[in-house]
Amino acid sequence: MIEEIRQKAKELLAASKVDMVIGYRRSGDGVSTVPAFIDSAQDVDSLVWDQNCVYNLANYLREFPGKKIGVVAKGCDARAIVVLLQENQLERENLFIIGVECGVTDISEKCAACPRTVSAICDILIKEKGRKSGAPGNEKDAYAAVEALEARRAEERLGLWREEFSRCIRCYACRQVCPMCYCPKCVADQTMPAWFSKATSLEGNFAWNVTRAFHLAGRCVDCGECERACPVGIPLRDLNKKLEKEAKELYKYEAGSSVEAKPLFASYDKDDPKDFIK
Amino acid sequence: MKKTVKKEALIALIENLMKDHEVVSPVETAGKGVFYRKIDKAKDVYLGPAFAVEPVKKFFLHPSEWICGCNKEEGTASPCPVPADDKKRVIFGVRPCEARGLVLLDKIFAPDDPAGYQDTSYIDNRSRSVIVGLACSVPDRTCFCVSLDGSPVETRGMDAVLFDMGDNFIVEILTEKGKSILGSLPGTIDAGSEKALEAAKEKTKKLVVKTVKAPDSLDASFKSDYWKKVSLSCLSCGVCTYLCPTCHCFDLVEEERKKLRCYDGCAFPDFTLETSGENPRPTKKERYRQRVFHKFDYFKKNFGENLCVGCGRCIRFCPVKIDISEVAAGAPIK
Amino acid sequence: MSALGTDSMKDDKKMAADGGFEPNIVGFLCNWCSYAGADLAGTSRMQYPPNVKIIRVPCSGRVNPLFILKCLMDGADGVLISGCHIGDCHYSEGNYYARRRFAVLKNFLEYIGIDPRRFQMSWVSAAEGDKWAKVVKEVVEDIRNAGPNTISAEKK
Amino acid sequence: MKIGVFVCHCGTNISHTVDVEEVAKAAAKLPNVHFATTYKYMCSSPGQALIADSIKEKGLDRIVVSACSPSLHEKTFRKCLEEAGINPYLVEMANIREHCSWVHSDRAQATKKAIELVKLSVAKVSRSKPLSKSFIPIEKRVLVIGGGISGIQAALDVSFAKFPVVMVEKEPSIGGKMAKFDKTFPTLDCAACILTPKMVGVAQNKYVTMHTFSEVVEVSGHVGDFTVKIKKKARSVDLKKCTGCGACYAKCPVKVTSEFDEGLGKRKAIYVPFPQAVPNVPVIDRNACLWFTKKTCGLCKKVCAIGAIDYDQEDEIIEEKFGAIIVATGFKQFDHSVYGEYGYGKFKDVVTGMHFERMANSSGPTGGKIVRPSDGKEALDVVFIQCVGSRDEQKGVPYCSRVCCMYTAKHATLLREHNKNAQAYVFYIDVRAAGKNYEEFVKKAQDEYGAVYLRGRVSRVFEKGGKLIVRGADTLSGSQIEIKADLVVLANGLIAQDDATTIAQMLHIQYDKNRLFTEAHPKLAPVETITSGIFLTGACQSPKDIPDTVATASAASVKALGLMVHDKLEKDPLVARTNNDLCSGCKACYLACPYSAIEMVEIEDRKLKRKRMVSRVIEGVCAGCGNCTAVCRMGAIDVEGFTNRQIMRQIEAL
Repeated sequence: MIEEIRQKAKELLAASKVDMVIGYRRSGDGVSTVPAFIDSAQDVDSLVWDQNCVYNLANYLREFPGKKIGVVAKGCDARAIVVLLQENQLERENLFIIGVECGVTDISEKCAACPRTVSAICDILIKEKGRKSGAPGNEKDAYAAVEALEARRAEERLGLWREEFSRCIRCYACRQVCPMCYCPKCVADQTMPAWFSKATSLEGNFAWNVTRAFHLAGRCVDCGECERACPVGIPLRDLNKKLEKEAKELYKYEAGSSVEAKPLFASYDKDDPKDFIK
Repeated sequence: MKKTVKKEALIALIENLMKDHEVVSPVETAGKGVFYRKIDKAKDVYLGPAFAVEPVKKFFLHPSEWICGCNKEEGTASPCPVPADDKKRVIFGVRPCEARGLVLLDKIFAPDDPAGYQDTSYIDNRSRSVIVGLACSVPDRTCFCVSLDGSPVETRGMDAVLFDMGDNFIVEILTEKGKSILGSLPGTIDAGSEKALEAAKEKTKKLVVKTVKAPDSLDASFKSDYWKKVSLSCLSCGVCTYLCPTCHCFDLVEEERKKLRCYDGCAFPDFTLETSGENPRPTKKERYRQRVFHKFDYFKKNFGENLCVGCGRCIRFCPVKIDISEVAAGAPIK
Repeated sequence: MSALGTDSMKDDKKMAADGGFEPNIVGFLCNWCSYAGADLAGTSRMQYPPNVKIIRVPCSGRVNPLFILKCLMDGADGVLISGCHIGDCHYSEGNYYARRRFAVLKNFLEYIGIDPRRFQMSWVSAAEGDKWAKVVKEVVEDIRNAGPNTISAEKK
Repeated sequence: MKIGVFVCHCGTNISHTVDVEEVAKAAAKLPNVHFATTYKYMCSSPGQALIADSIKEKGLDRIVVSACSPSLHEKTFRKCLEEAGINPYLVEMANIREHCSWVHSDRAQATKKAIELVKLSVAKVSRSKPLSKSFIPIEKRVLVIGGGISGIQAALDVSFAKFPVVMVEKEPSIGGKMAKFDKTFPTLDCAACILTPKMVGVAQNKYVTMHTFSEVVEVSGHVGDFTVKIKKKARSVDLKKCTGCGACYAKCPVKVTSEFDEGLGKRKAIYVPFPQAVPNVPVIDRNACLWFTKKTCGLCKKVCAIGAIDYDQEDEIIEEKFGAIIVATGFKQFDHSVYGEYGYGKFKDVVTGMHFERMANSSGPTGGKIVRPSDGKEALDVVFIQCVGSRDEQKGVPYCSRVCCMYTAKHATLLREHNKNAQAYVFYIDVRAAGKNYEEFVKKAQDEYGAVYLRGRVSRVFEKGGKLIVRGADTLSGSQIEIKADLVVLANGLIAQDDATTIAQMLHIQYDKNRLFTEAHPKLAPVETITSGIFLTGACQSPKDIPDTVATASAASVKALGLMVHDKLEKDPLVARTNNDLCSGCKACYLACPYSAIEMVEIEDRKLKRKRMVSRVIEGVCAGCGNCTAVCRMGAIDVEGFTNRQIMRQIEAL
């Protein structure tokens, strides 16, 4: 697979079809990978592809306005690109999406419950050799954690989240690592008004984590980067997945499936659920 | 003064200390790592090899603290400083790099020169705390204290230190404060143990494999495009600064008529944003360069030391695996 | 966090003279239907408990989810949003957006462990003074049963 | 900041349950409150004078009036502030009457709550900003889209007030569906007799400009200032030169099916759709004309003495400005081909109501005879089937088309009038005749014209021995019946035009699931749309008969004229506004605005040194609902009068 990725990258750069290819290269420790920003065909051979390629490279695309960018995109990265296109943050004609099909063998820990592994949108799809096309599908387990939590009593859930949020240090790595968190000034940083406390108090942390998740409702593509980036191990994905589940169950809405779709909260249906209203 | 102490004896001592002291120590949290906590059960104390995610810094420089306020209901604006917590505190399990971080922080918040800025909150926290260190036995592969004038078994900044010798701890009492807490522990040390300790120390030092050769001055590299290149993948988050034992930048915000001091970091775009909308460090390049310069250049020029103790946290926890040791060493100074 | 976090007024509000728990509830009412409905309840001299403090907004669609969060974090024991019935919105569709937004928020808050009774929604028209009185009675009773909001209680 | 709090006793309305002195005392202690007092009737002249004097004497710059509902006196106190010399938007009311003293009886509790409510208002006003009203200049011209009876009526009404009107009609002639009708219910006036004078009235009116054979292709702007592009399709005949002599179509050798006659008759390739057409100027059907298809013939050009034929004419797009738009695009007949059981298309003698109209019309294709299209013989037994497409959620539309019961009764009447021996049978579900003289009309069709009404659905129509056998249920007698018919007439419902959604999107108006345009409020704003300055009339909003259509046309005209008589429109400043620094250009507000009051524009970002997209509120269109603010994750868009800062401050105060 990596040969095909390199070849495509080389081709794109050599023909000046793109100004830069964003992919993965080996880090100094010789095992993990880091995002690679390649702007010349000679450097293409440093690109790598394996189970350590965890980053969502869609996160970097907004940083190069006006430039033509080639990007290596896993299924989740591609879904993120779809949302960014849907929300007017990228220009499709400036992107060359090198879709990569993540396989059963080359997935990292965060991908365990990923339902789809094929890029939703791409200009070329590079497949794993000797594997039948199509996703290995893991839909069944996707909401296991959410459902387990739903089954518990409210006070237990509150206690659990209270414990988790108490560790939050408000480093905002979850926000910065998220492709969808592109606001010019996050509500967490605003002071007029101050939407919630900046203190690492319980209310401050509660408000921040709830807000972050809620602002991703109908937008999160479940790439799992927030949870991976969180230094204190808050299960942020369990928050995101709950909202994903609500959007799916209540409104049949799935983030990252269509560029043309109206965003979840910028649309409505006359027959939306209404039982909760007095 | 050194003593060989049974682990159970230490637990018993902590149990006893908790009666009239606040006791803080690393605590293992299932699946999440090790965190410093104020403990209510002596058996929760974790003195194993794993490093705490957050450094001990947060007990001296709080992630967020109210520093003053004014009376809300009356509508009058009179400052009312927050009363400091003055309970005696013992912190166990502080690693050499973290303790050394405190020594560096002292230079800023509690300088020897009484005319210098004296941070009352920091000083209060320092003076009411006794630091019982824990020498490292299994350094992480991201640790590089040795190449920054440190060592996994050093004791600067500690009042006493524990060496894990398997079944026992060897306790070394370093200061009067340390003695007041651990002096009552029974036991002595024999020559054999003394020798074994020295051997263990040497062995541990060798286990720190990562090195960093930061140049004496980074001046020449300031304008280099190098900084742009190395900062491309930076996410502008606060992981490296918040988890750093020596980063100490903070922000002052007003919430409900009170002033809050909370951590801030040079990686955030808002850090240097001015009211006019102007930002002297507009891109990741300037911001990341600032961090490296502060650690390996500016601080050295002001205080004669690097502002980095080589704990490796920023490398371990960086979501995109930026390695400050590589970046500093690779800066083009010619 | 410290003594400053305590707001003496807030404590007083929680407890009535007889020591029973009196919930502090914030009501966001749309200007055209529910606010007018509450006005009608007044003109008709209907009696209901005084626990709901009304913040007037142009439309239920104006209510930012962060307002709800702010209320719950700042010490309110409950929040009620009330707007026009579906189809009656003065701005024709604001309440449709509100309905979707808050259906998700409500379920999410419940998932976080916040008692669902603390966040409620109702449609009350300008002609439904009686319904407004009934809604307030129900919501106050619900939240009284749910007890004081514990998240903000730790603010002290 | 110096806030003044004025607590009203309202006689004893407030003071009998709320200790107003206590409220004023508590208010005086609130942050930024400089002065607090009470008065018996704050809204009275002395009450207002008290406020005005306090503003002057104590230098107050913001006011809280703690009294009744703002819906009663907010305006009063705004005016009071303005007269006292401070911005009228720096007042907030605390509703301690309707929301407090009248609904609580415990004095201590009510007083406590009143203090809370005052706190809320003080908090809000402390974050208020001075606002000023804006004005939108009004272009004093009205566009009417559609030249049917509703468009005609609207144009005439507006022109009567001496404001210029432009009418755009896509067909070569105005007149619309009504021009095809023979008679109108319930009076049986001849449709042409009452319509033609109105058509001529439009043509001769110096305030009305007609663009026939034209379409609106683009609309931008907002109330008072719409810019509209109109495509004038190439007619191939010079409108100014043509005298309407008719020589051209007399000579034209090409005959094609006439749309106007619903396919029952023929027309030429150059034609006027019907004799009374306005303008009486022919148009060339370029798909049929030999000159355009084969470059031969050219007869029309030869016979035209004044040289009005212009083969080289091209489509032309003109751009005009309007202050208001009246949408009168009408309806389309339901396509009944989904009802296979009725045999339409299979049997020539199954026709629609519109066919019947043309046949009944003496200038129509059959010269006024009701015949069987298959053999031209006069139809004696005629079966009418109602609710074709209407009230049928599976195959048609869920709604009642409102006119079919009446036009079927009319047809049954006309049938007997045209032929004394003819017999009408009507299959109906319910007879809906809820207009003036309507029920009487239906009864007359039954009693005097002998129409047989059968309650039930037709299950099948088939041919047998040259006749159509209509098999159906008579649910009243509970029996299956079969009728031997010469002709079957289907009462097709009314549905939205094919291009209804395109038009709606162009105008930024809403449409429902049946693609009918949606009024701003079903009860209180039936001819307005949510886009201010655009009004609806006629069947494009829902099926209507002629009287209702004319009534809505006049209603829409009054609404448009209401704008025209002003030089500028006063705009409440309580509208949304975008903060470009915070806006990411994600379009959520743009998509969620019920009024399409938000546009996406490109700005030069000085900080980023590049161009980027942000949202911008079109003030003239914004109604201040604030939905945009709640969908904006970054709080970049805010609505004046109910800003995030104001509301967050209120929450903090509680």
